[in-house]
Amino acid sequence: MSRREVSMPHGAGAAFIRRVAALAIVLGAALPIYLLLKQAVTPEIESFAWPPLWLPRRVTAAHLESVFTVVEFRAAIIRSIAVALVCGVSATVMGAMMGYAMARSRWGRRAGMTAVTATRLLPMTAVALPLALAFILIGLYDRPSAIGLALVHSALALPMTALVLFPAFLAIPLELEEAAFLDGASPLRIFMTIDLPLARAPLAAAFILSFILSWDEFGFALLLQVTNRTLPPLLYYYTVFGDVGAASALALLMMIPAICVLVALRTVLRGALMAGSLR
Amino acid sequence: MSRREVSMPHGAGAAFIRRVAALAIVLGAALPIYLLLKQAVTPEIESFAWPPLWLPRRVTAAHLESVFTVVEFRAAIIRSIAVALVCGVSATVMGAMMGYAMARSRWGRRAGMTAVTATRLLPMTAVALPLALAFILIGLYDRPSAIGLALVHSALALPMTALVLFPAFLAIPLELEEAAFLDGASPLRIFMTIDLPLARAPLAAAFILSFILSWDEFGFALLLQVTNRTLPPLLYYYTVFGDVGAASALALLMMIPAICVLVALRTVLRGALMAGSLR
Amino acid sequence: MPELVIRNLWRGFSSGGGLRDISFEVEAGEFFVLLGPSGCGKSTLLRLIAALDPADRGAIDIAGTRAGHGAVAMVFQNYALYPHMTAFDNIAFPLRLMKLGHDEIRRRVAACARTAGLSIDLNRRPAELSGGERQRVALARAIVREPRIILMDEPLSNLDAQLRASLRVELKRFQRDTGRTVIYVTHDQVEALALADRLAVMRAGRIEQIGSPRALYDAPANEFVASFVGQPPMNLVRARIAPDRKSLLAGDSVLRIEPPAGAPDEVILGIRPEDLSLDADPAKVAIETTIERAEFSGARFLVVARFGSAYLLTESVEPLHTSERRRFYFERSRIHFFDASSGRRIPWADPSP
Amino acid sequence: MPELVIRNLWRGFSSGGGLRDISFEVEAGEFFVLLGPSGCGKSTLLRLIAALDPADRGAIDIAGTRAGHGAVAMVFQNYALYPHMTAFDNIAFPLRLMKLGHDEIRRRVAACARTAGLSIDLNRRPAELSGGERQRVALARAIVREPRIILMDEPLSNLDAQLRASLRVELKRFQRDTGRTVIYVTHDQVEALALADRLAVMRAGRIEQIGSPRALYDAPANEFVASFVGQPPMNLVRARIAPDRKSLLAGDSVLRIEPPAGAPDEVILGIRPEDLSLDADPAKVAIETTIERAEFSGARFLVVARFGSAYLLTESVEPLHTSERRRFYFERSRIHFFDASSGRRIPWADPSP
Repeated sequence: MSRREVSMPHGAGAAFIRRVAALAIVLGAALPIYLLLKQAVTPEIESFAWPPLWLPRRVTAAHLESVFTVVEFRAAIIRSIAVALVCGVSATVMGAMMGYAMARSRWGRRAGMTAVTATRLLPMTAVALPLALAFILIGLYDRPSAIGLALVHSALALPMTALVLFPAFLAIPLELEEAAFLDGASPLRIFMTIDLPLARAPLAAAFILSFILSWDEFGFALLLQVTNRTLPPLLYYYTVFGDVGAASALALLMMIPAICVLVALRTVLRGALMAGSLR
Repeated sequence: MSRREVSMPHGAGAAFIRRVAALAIVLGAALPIYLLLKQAVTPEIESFAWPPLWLPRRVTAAHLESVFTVVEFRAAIIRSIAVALVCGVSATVMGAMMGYAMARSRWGRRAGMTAVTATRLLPMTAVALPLALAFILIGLYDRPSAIGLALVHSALALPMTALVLFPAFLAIPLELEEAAFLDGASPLRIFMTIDLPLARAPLAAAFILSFILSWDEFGFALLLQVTNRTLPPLLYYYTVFGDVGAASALALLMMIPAICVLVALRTVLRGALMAGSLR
Repeated sequence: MPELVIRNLWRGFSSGGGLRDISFEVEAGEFFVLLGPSGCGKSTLLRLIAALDPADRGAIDIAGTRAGHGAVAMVFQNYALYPHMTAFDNIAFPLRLMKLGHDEIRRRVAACARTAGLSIDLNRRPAELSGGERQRVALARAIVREPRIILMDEPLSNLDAQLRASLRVELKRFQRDTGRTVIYVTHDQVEALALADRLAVMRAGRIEQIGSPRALYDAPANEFVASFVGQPPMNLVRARIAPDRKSLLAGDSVLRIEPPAGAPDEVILGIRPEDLSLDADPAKVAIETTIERAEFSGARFLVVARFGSAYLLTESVEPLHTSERRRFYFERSRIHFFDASSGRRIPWADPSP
Repeated sequence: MPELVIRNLWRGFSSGGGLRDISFEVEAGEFFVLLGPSGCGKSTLLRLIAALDPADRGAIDIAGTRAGHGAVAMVFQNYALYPHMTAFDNIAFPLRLMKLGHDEIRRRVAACARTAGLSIDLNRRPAELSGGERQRVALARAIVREPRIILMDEPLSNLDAQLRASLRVELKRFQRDTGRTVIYVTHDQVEALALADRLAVMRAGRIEQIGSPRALYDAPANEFVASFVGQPPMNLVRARIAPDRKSLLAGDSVLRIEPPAGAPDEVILGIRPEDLSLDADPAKVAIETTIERAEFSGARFLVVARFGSAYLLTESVEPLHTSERRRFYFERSRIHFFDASSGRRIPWADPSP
């Protein structure tokens, strides 16, 4: 009898169980996407049919078209992309600096960990209220450029990028920097030629994760961009007040970056996840 | 000249910089809390005064009282606590099982990582729409018990708890389990007497983090609990449609668990954060 | 009747490190060592005996019963003490699982701690113990269930050299005192020679030779055992047997040594460093060498001498200088012959050497 | 003029491992070894010479200039090769920082690779290289800027025993070929004796003795050096000088050895294991011992014999049995005397030994 069996079933029966489990996972992920797809291409009446219809009876392209023709949609897509790009770049750059400080100095690590823990525990909903007031006061509230929201998203993503990059920099042996120092390199040169290239994959992961965080962020977007909306609150309004078909088409659109990343960068991301820290 | 200076400033000038940085961090965290406090104890007219008032002119206890006297508030507090407890317990238990499977089998790790990456990348806002429809169909929508929301929160927290507990179990050497096996212990006994006690601190951290995640979750709560609200959407409504004073008092209330945890369990949490993975 | 019988054991591993047709027996009370380089399968074999992994084929009988729970205990490389339990609870853990009474547990833990040479406060945790104390706790935990066989997986490899030497002595005494059968895995031939009653040298999933330390040292079964056992290692030199079969041709030198009967034309000569001497002796074989280097190592110099295209390793008390020509002498009977193609030992036919 | 002069160097460390008043000089072209147990400050000292850490007090002069960039290169324990660069780019990195031309870089990298014995494709990355090849890349990178001094921080400690021995030889040859000054840190006394022209033995932040390997082995300055240098280590036995000052009292035995003039009443006798012999010789001092154990180690037996309350370590060709009474003989002149209170060596007054 084998101890290994306890942790990892093998044999014919176990293979069957594993296949069933894999099927369940795939179905669990595929079903909502299928439902979205169906609703996006059928008239609204079918979405609320009872008993639910599993196959579309009639097909329409109207919802999909509306995503690209309605001005409000187009503006929201461009705004969401801009906000997510700003958030991804600035959170990654600041996260690299913070993660490096945490990896290379004990004081930095203590300060960084305290900051991260605190921001992680404080309820964002509660923080949103004074923030909205402050934004109204300084004129960042509901700007068409959504620059205020991009700032908030960067701040929200920073603890995450710092914690993804901290172990990446920690894993770079100090001796490499010391060797470069003895080879005659300046501190900035060392950071640019040794540390950054060695943290390439985690940097990519940090950018993607902070991009997606912004892309998907709902609460602050709802509160701070009341008229110049990004995609998540827009989707919410269409869901609650309006048009399930258009909302489904929008939701599908929102999944595109995630699916691109999943397909293209799965291995990079998984490496970064495995290497250390990530929610 | 010392290489160490590059990574960690010391000397008198550096100490000054460090003190300024620490002050900035404290102020950044303390200012919003101060503003909330002020708004919670002053009449609403002062909150919107221009130029902003830094010190309250008049003080009132009405907002604070309303939190405990208005039925809607009381119900929301109890509902939020219940949902967060259910989420904390179930996400921690399921996360322990998932994290253990990831730590002890290669197949489990692959499956777990794929599931975690996928859920982390898929926009929750997009998933919310089919979910709401499904809840309406099966009757979990807007229930007074908020059991549907608790389920959703557990699912949201599961990747995080699994990723906090995975490295914790990974760090427990397999030889300890093998030694216990040779000492005559059953697999369940090994898990209960060896693995769980050794993962105590990360288990506590996983519970706290999933409790706070639920406590603070806004998007799904807004969509799924339209009348039987939890605290975050309630706070949103009071902020947008109503009473800034009451909203501030509510926001203060929402910070209580975070502050308790920060004070009581800082070291446990930091240990778990350092040990491995956390967003 | 032997305590452990292993018959035709196979174990395949996708990543290498499997076992191929292992058979041997261990007597009760024997200190049996499995010696081999990393990846040779010695730890795999130990895990099969412990029933931590299943075999693909073959049988493991322990005192006439099948292998499994209870009959064996194991001392792990890192001791695998439970870090959240005190030393007492570590030792008592197997007894608690047997649901013994409080007093009985207390009595047996105390007895085993004494046998293992533990004189510390048993309420301390593993993290508060020194390396040597941890080993003793692991030993006490291993004997507390009174197993037939104690398996040890390189228990000394994580200690520094000085502690290792003294704990080696303690381990040997412990085994003699308890009278238990011990199967001990190591890659360190010094440890193996010092500890073993008998040892098995393994390579690539096979057992190359089984025997007493003396037997393996004096008559290695093949080239691998010859080079692996002994420090500094045996010198191995390729040679051809001259057509008259009265002498050997090594490089461009002729050695007046009559090869054993039945030796093939191509052989490998083995000579241990300590069998090479600088003292002239007409009864011995002489070889002319060029000193390549002599490293100072305190008591002696470690000498590398070039002989034809081969390098000979030996030790010398006097300092030798690089490029010096020196003659080394050795007794004919101290030479080992190996078949150059199979590596197998070719025994001397006559009983004289 | 010496290549490196260190004067009254101090360095405090809250966690220990500091340096206390270190002064010494290294000549150009010398292979200088810093030897000591872990935590003795040898690596701290190396880091100060490399200007990786600042000293609290004292001066480090390299060829008449202050320590710093350019004058020294370092080979790290794990070689610290840049994993994302090819071997060529690793070696070229210091030259690129000097903004040399393409052809110049290509020429100098090729020359250094040759000197370091690199015969591999330089477009490979460190992960694709063996341990020995990595060391050679690190050596090539160290010499490419033509530093005055090359510092080496236990460069062999992460390799297996066999590779270590052969790279040790290569290191020594490399140093001779390049003619550079090398300062080499190790905790392995075998390595130190084999490599060093001169070595400094360190303990607890101080230098205990500086000299050639032979000098340290034959005349250790104190008890610590005596026990640290040499393997197996020197036997050290406490003894009292008899009132007539003609003999020594060790335990309950009397040794007919006249102590050196000026010896205190309490001394420590040191005798190296190889100076103890079983061959009877009336000209030598005899001591009666009980054999405690004899471990088989191939060529010889490692013997522990009890003499009074002390244990003597030695080697024997013949097997000895536990509890046997045996007499060991040694020459008077091979005895080392140390002051029992200070540990300092007491030299023989007369020039005879």
